[in-house]
Parts: sequence; C-alpha cells; structure tokens
Amino acid sequence: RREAHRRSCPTGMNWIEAAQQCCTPCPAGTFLSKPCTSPENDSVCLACPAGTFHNQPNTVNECQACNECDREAFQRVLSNCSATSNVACGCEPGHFRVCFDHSCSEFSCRKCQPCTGRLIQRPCSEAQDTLCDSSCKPDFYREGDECRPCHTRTLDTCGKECQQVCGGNSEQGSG
Amino acid sequence: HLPILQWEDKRGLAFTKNNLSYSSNALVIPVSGDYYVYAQVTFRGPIESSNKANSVTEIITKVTDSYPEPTQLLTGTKTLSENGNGWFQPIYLGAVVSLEVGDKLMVNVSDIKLVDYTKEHKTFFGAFLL
Amino acid sequence: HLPILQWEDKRGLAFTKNNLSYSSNALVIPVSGDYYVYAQVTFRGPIESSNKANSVTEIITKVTDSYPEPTQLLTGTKTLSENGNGWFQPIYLGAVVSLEVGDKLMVNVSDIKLVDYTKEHKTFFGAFLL
Amino acid sequence: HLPILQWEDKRGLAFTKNNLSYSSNALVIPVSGDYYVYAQVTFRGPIESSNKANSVTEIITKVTDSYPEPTQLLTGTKTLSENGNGWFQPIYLGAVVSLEVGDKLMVNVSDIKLVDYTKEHKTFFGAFLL
Repeated sequence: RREAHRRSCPTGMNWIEAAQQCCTPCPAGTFLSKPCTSPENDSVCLACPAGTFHNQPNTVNECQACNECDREAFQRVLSNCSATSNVACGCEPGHFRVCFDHSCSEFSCRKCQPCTGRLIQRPCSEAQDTLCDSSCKPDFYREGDECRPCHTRTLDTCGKECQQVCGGNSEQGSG
Repeated sequence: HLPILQWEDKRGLAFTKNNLSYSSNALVIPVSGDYYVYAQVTFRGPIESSNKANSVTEIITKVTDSYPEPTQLLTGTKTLSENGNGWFQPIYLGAVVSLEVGDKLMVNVSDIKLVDYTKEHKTFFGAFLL
Repeated sequence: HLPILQWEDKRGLAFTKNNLSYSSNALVIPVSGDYYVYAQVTFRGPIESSNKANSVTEIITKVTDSYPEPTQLLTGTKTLSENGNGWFQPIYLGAVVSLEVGDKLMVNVSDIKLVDYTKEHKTFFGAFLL
Repeated sequence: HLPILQWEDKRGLAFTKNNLSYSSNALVIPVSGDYYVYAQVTFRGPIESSNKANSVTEIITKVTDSYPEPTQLLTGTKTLSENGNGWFQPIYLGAVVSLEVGDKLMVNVSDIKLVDYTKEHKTFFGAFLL
C-alpha cells in the first residue's frame, strides 16, 4: 500500500492528520465527525448544528458560528443563517448603509434624511441616503439650509425670499 | 454592579478545555493555580436607546466563596472622542492571576447595549492554566 | 481579501520560537494543539497616497487544508477621531485557538500603507503552544 | 531615557509568580528561557503640572549584563484626540521574548504624571515562563 504522506492527497481529497489518511471532504452544511479509514470509504459527516454553518466542502471537525445582525444599530436580517450560509444583514427601512471598509462587510445603518419641504431626487435605499432636491417645494420658503412651509411664516421671519415665494403678509398665507 | 456579559461556549471558535467550564455567565475554575486570563470587548455606538456614552469600560471580575464581594481583577477603561458619528473600539485585557478551585470569572461592561456581539472574533473571553 | 502583513523572522526580536516556522507571510503550526496567538500592529497616518482612513482594522486569520477559505480568528477594529493631524495607534490581539499541524496564521490589515513596520517592538506577531 | 514605573509587588494582585522577583523597579528573571511578558498602563489627563500631552507611550525594556544599553522589547504608543477635556486610556502590550537569567524587565512611560496608578487592576505588569 503506497504510504500516504501529508500533502500528497489526490485532488479533491484532504489529508486528515488524526487518521493519517486522505479522505473525501464533507459537503457544505456538514462537518467531519469521523474520518474515513481508507480513501475508498467515506468519512462520517454530520449536519452543522443550529447557529453554525459551513459554506464550503471541508474536513473540519466543527462548524463556524453564525454572525448576528446588529439590531441595536438598526440592522435587520436579509437572510437567516443556514447550514450552508452565514446570516446576511442589511438596514431597517428608513436607514441606509455607511460602510467602514471597501467590501462593506462592516457597516452601520444611519437614518435616511427626510427632505422636509423639498422634492426627492433619489429615494433612500439600502446603499445610499435620500438625495433631496436643492430647491424648496412650492409653498415652502428657504431659511438657511432648511425649507419651511409658508403657513408657518411670521412677519419678522418672512424675509425677501420668503415674501417672493409665499406672498406679502402672513394672513393671506395660501395652502 | 455593572452588567455581566453572557458568552457562547460551544459553537465556532468558543470552547472550554482541560475542564474549565462555563455556567451562568462565568468561567468556573476547576483547579487552583496561576491562570493567564484575557478578554476583548469591541464596543460600538452611538446607540439611540442608550444615553450618549463618553467612555467605555471592561472589567474582568472574580467571585469566590471566600469573599462576599466580586473582586475587580483587570480593568480597561477609555474615554470616547468620536463626537457623534459612528464609532467602534476594542479593549483587550490580559494578565496572570492566582485563582482557587471553584472561583468564577466574569466580564462586566459599562453599557451592554454598546457591546458588538455580532461576530465571535471581535468579542472573546478565555483563560489558561500556566 | 485584506492585504497580508509580511514579517521579519530572522533578525532581532523575531518571535519564531518553539519550532514555529514562518514562510510566505504565515506562521506555520508544527504540531496540533491549543495555542495562545497574539499580534500587535501600530498604525500611523495620515499618508498622502492612501485615501483618508476613518478606521483601522487588524485581523488574525487561519488558512487550513481542511477548509478552502481563510477563517477570521481575532479582529481588532477602531475608528479614528484624530481629524487630519498626525496620528498613531496600536491594536493588540491575543487569544487561545485550537490549531492543527500545517495550519497557517496570517495578519491582515485594512490598509498596509498605514502600518508602522519601522520598529519590531511596535508591530509584532507570535504564538506559543499551551 | 523615559521615566521608569515603580511597582507594588507585595500586596493585593501583585504578580510576582514562579519566583520572578522584583527589585529596584524591575522584574528579575530567575531562569533563562522564553517568557510571555505583558504590561498594561492606564493613562489619564489632562494634568495641570504636566504640559499638554498629545500622545502617550509605554515601553517594556530589558537591561542585561551582556549589553550596556537597555533594549526596547515592546512599545505601545498612541496619539490623544480628546482635545482638552478629561480623558483616560489603557495601553496593553504582551509578547514572547527570550530572556537570560539575571535580565531585568522594566516599564517606561512617556510621562509618569499621566499614569493612573490608583488601582492595581488598571495598571499592571507581569511575565510567565513558557
């Protein structure tokens, strides 16, 4: 019998140190419970217990722990952890991702901006914040970088621009 | 007392060996001796529901039958200067301590809502006999 | 994948002890068992050529014959709040992990240009068998 | 040279184990071998009497008969971004180093006035033979 040496397993087989054998890997979703006794027969592979997974064929004697979504930080589960895949997290409605690295494997969820008094150029999505129109909606006047409803204006707050948009005095406030 | 962290002791990278056991949030010491005890907690914020923290603290404490009060063994405490936007921050602690059989080790934190519990390689706790 | 740090293993304080060997950027495990694995990376910035980092990350990963993908063992990740002026910052990681003979350990970082590798007492990596 | 920290080695959690002894501010190595050496220093400020620090540094150094100069074994150094208001900040260091019998280990810090030595679980120093 050719002495099976470490690292000289045929492709598609893994060296098992404990058994001093080359064995066929267990399929994704399972782990190696008992190694094969010869390359011809199969290892004993058991399903990953709840809360763990393997997304690849393997000869590991335990499964990886699933991550969890950060509920405190407005994350939600996009897809639950299964025996063959880790949990996938996204942001709760009304929030968008702020990535901490290029692959965005680490991110926080920030509240979408409301665009009060403005038209929405691009709605908020998982990937990016709402894009508000730079100008105010009809019946809204600009105050600093905010858009305020005309009906809330008062004589002393209704400057030049407000008067142009909302008309002269506050009683006739339309809307 | 500060809140006590709970730990996963079976799945993934977690394991208890040479009969260190884990029960009711504590590592239980099986044999007296000097142990290297360590823990890392990754904190992250801000969190709406918790008031604005300006510091985070991690403490490894010991509860022993021979003394009614928990003893603070190791403390890592840091002010936050990230002024409002998203922040995260690990605190690692580790040292040799003399422990008696039956002693219990726990990790307390300043605010449990600020702990990033989502990934086992970011927040962990362990000990080994010298 | 994040870039992998290279290590000096011959001169000075290099750390390949108790016949841990080091090849192609990885510590190679000579015998199966539980190891205390540790690494410190000192980051510093800002660096012109790299876009403004708002966080730094250090990850100790394991590559093994028994699984086709690297496994993240320990992660230290921190936001930066030094807003523009010169900053430097160490991240230390250490814990016990179960390893098999032939397993390889590596240190990945978020941006290799931010690593201060000028002095081996500031950035180091090692392991010992329990 | 940076100031050297003094350590309490008798009471409380002091750490002189496996006949490591402590004299004139240094841990004295009783037998040659590989040691895991570690230290945490908690810094806090601002302190009136000391000029405004914009960074803190902790260095574990070795003094040996075979070499006239102290050798820097491990360094943790971090900029401060707490701009003025009260801050505190731990730095932890730990690694395996080869030591000879009689070698002395010390902890140096950038500014001794910034060290929080009030509690032994916040600032500690130790080593163990592998």
